[in-house]
Amino acid sequence: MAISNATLTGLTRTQLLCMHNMMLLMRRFEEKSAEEYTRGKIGGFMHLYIGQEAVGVGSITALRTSDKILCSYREHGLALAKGMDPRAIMAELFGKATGCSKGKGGSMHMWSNEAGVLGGNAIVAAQLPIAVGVAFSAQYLRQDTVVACFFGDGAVDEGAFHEALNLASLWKLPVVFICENNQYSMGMAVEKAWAVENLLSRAAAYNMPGEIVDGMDAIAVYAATKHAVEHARRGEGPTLLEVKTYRFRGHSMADPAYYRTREEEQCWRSTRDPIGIFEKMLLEEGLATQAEFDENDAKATQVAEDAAQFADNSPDPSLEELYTDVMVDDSSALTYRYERK
Amino acid sequence: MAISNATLTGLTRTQLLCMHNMMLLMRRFEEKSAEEYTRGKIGGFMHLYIGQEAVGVGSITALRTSDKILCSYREHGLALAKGMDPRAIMAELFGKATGCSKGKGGSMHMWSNEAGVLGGNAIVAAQLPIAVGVAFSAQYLRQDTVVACFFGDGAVDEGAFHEALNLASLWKLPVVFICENNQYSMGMAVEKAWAVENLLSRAAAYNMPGEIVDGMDAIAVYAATKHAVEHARRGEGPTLLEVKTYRFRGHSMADPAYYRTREEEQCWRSTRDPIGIFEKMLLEEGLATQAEFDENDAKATQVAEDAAQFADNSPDPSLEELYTDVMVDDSSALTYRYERK
Amino acid sequence: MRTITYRDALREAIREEMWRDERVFIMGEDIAGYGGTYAVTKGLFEEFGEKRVRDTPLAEEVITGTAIGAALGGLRPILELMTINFSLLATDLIVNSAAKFHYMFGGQPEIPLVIRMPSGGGAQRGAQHSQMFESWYGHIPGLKVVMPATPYDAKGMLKSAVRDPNPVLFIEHELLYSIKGEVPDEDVEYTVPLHLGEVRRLGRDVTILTFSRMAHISLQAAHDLAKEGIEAEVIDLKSIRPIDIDLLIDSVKKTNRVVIAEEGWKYYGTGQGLAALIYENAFDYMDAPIQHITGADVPMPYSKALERAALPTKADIIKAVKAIVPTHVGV
Amino acid sequence: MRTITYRDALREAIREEMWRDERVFIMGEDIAGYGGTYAVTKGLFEEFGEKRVRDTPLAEEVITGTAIGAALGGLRPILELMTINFSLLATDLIVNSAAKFHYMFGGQPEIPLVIRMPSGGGAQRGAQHSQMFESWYGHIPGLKVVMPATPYDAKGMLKSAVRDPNPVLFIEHELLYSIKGEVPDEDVEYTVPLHLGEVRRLGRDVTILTFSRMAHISLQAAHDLAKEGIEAEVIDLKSIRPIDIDLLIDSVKKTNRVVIAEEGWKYYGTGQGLAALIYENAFDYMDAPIQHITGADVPMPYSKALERAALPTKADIIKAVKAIVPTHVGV
Ligand SMILES: Cc1ncc(C[n+]2csc(CCOP(=O)(O)OP(=O)(O)O)c2C)c(N)n1
Ligand SMILES: Cc1ncc(C[n+]2csc(CCOP(=O)(O)OP(=O)(O)O)c2C)c(N)n1
Ligand SMILES: [Mg+2]
Ligand SMILES: [Mg+2]
Repeated sequence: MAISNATLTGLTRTQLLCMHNMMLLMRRFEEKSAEEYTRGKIGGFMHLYIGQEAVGVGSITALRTSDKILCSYREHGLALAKGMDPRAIMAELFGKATGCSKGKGGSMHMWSNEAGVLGGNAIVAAQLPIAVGVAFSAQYLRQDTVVACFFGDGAVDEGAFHEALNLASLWKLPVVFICENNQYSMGMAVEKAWAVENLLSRAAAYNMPGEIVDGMDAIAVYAATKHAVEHARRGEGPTLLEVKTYRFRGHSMADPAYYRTREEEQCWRSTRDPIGIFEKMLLEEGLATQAEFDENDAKATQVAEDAAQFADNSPDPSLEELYTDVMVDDSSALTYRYERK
Repeated sequence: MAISNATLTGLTRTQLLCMHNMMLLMRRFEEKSAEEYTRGKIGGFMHLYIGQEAVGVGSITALRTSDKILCSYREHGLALAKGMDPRAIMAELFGKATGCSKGKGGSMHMWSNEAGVLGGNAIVAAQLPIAVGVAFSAQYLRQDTVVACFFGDGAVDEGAFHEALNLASLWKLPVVFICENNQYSMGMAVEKAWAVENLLSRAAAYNMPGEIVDGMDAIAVYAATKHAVEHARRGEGPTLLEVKTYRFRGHSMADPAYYRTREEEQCWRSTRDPIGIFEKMLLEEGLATQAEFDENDAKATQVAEDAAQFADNSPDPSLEELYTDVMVDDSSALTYRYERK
Repeated sequence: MRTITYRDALREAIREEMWRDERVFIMGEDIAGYGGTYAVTKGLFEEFGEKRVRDTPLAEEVITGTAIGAALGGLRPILELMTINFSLLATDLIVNSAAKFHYMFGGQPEIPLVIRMPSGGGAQRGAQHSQMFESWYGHIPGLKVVMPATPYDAKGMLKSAVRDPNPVLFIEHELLYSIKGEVPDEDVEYTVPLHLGEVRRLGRDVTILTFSRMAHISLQAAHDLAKEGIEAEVIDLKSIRPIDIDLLIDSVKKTNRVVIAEEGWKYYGTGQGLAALIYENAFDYMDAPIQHITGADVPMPYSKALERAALPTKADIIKAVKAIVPTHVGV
Repeated sequence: MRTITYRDALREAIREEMWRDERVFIMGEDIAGYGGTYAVTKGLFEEFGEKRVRDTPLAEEVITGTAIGAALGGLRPILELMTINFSLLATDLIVNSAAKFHYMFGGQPEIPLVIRMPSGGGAQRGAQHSQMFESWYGHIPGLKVVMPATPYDAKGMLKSAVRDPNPVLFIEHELLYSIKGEVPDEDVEYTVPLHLGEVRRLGRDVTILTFSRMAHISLQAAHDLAKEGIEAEVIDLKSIRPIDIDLLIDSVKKTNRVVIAEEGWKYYGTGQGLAALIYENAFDYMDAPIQHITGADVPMPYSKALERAALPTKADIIKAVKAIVPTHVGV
């Protein structure tokens, strides 16, 4: 089968394969994480991104490395897409000293200055006001950085959403608000939580552009994000994207998702899998082959395995770490004794 | 001059004169309050309603006594209109035992179960979520009570506004949100705080009816509120009214209002005084005479004087009052000692 | 008596109060369809329907305000906040409205409101999800703050809280839901007063003052100490505000030595407040400085090893007791 | 040395830091056009312009988040919250984000943020506008919390706070803005460390431990006591977190008697925390129970008479001192 050199929405074949590779990595990485969680290697809360990969890959492909992202606790996939080291992420899940947050953060709290990942936040919607501030700093310092802020449909109900969108619009800050509407906030169906059907009227309520995007189509997400990012980079202010998607698993590892039917899940998984959709499209457009997909899959599986191996072999943080990093400069707290109990 | 027996928007002449009387009472009562404040009889923060009388009178005329209102700290006028005793209000301003809150509340904290005044709240926008709850209780108990919730343009910026409107709309609660847009939140001009020009798009964002109303025209306010109240009483849910008005004085007694020009103020006062507008209209429609206005004014002045006299002659709360009313039933706190310092 | 879990005890209290009084209802995030994050409200939606078991949007300010307003309107709301960590989005409404209205409106409004919320760490949930804030709320006049440790108290105190005419913060602990304990049979109606603490174990040598989950750890410590001949009296405070000060002081006057064991942070926390109160009321009876066991003064780390090091243990309590009990006591 | 007000001292600190470092800016409700509710920022908008002196909408959550994010992005924000009462709308961002990020992300992000806010009562502003919350924030690891009492400290500590790489809550007092005090001339650059307390008056008979506005009342009490021959040492703690514990304990070891004077509520508050800490570190030196002067344990009433009764006074302090200082001291 002949491979086309055409581009899709301006994306080259190399980029498209790279996106495919990343989606596979997210998927395999999280499947591996789930396995390790079940084995007891990972604890606490863990929220998987499986099903939402097209959102992360599509949107982050539209960003530069120097751009920043802020996320909720469902951020492993986004952290990978933004370029964080899979080993550092997996080691963080294992709570190891080699983790991206030295094992102090866990699944919900990933950070990388280099990759521009400014945290998963476990307080729903807290990342929105903070993202506004990061965007403000870019404007103030006349940098051309754009901030992408990811959050769920549940976060939209919080007052912080309102305050953040109003201020970002008022000050024309370079931020893209990406609502990953995966239909549920925990067990709460979005239509029982929103007084509106979609977020277009909300975008209008803050005088900013808004768009509804098919979140199972990585290309559509890419195109919408690119548009919003360019808008922001030109100094024209924020955009609100509502990206419709679905999480294939429960809310967290503890959630059997009894509030929805197995049929509903099966229907999404079998007809709306973002990886399947992406592959089908690449094949149809003649932009890639099944062999390439298989190779990507093998690579992804390998990276996930390696990350788990690395994490497993890494040491726990030393107990002294309990008392470090509380303050930036502990010397200024000279006479303050951090007593051991 | 012949007096017409016609009605205006369904309001009888008696009702109209009653509204006039109430606007005058608000005005004279607050002028008196300002005087007493300057004499040191009243302390703390005091926020006058002067200029906004048409909003309170117009909207509350559309309510029943059994309906409830919740307000911000700028609530003397609303409390009067809802039927609270001017003496109890003035005594509260004086911090006397005979005040509606026993002198414990002050200017910002008026309450009356009988009149259905559920408080001024000094935390901007806190009354909105609480109003939602009062409306919820009415729905739950199948009462036909409607709740009117008054707040300023500044309150719209708070997250509580967003959360409250979403829930009220979602649950179709009998509440009317009345934003008194007096152009400023303290020194902040509304156009520097809102990313939108008016609240119509905000109403749409919560899937509820919205209307912009001339807040200097008591009849217009009445008509819009009546519509919204009936909508609510029919079980059809909340409405958002943006009532455009202007406070003729500074934000509080301490505010010389340097952030706006004297010309701007003068222009509103001379051409847009709600009392003047109301009188002119009644005269033009032949519904009242100047003599009746004068009589109302004299009565209002008299009531304000009497209230001040009453307040002045009232005793301070006894010092034991310091420790009462902390808990509803102090006997359940038997072993808990409220020590005197 | 039956043996049931803390979780089931709470659910029974809610059910019974809802059957008893139509004005009682429960609302919160994911309490209906999901059955509650910690399954406390499981089955209630099916039993009572949507009117009285209400899922809410994810919006702590308005749901707290709604509960306050509903109480003002004559209902008896039970609000579940998913965890106490998220109550920080509602501190304004709790502190500036719920705690203030009765006083600042001269005794007119009443707010018969219960806010239930789990707190605490120990399940590797990280810095934002493992906190104790009872001392924050205990600081505020106008609130009641209780923290039952056993299924018996969980049920009896929740029933009292629902009937109380004041705002009551009812603080549970994530690691207590599955513990079991004796509770009277379902046909035996009982309540437990909100303002009384309880002596969980009598002893003469030292008073261990504690509450919530640490009450269990303290009892284990006392058990071990007894093997060495040290008899610790264990007081479960149960209520953070008001404080059952007489119970405390009576014990201290007997034992003359105190160890306070809590999970929260040390500085300006619950234990320091209690210590100050004991010295204030029994200075002359104190034979040794109060020993104070707390969680580490750091945000809670995720790593299992670090979290374990951050949380107070039985060994910490035993060590603290031994530091102040004279050596001639015991073996 | 010049004599200027606390308000002017704060303004000078902000100005100087803004001139020193372009990354420093100030934001808040009504700080630009209005000049600040307490006129602290008056003239700064005219001097520095809109970019660096920013009026914000009335939205405490997003302005706090914006300040945090701006700090993460490399700026040095000073956020004015109009009063500490309104910080309750931002407790989540302060406690769950600002205080946690450095730790929970393994030391990577830094949040060099100053949040300035007035607190306290005494001006008949009622229950919702007269509160002290320093013990709440002092409870939280990851924050610094300071409360300067004099113009000298206000200026010097605010400059230190701006330069500090951590989130600093800088708590002022509404009744201190107009007090005057000596401050070095404008051409003399100075800073005051954030973590040190100060002995405001030397004395041998008793230590009065205090901070913020109560430091002034305590000094007046000490002055009166001296006339009766009682020499009180007055310690102005200045920093609630961290605590200058050595200064405290040295004084206590000398005087063996302590009165703590604070404006806030008693239970689980700042003073109880400090009392517990003193006993913990100097139990054997305590010759009498610590006396604790606080505001009344009630929401602040509006009435002038009631408010006066609710607030601690010089007479309260004097009485407390006399209750523990032996009668042979003095006359
Ligand atoms: C302020 C706050 N309230 C409640 C929670 C508990 N909680 C965690 S995730 C979640 C649902 C969030 O749903 P959504 O925003 O749609 O994101 P998703 O999980 O679907 O990605 C809830 C209620 C929380 N973490 N923070
Ligand atoms: C949460 C909160 N933030 C700040 C304040 C201080 N404050 C009191 S009134 C006010 C302005 C409110 O303006 P608006 O809502 O327009 O009402 P108006 O005073 O014009 O009636 C501000 C900022 C407050 N009381 N509460
Ligand atoms: Mg969701
Ligand atoms: Mg206004």
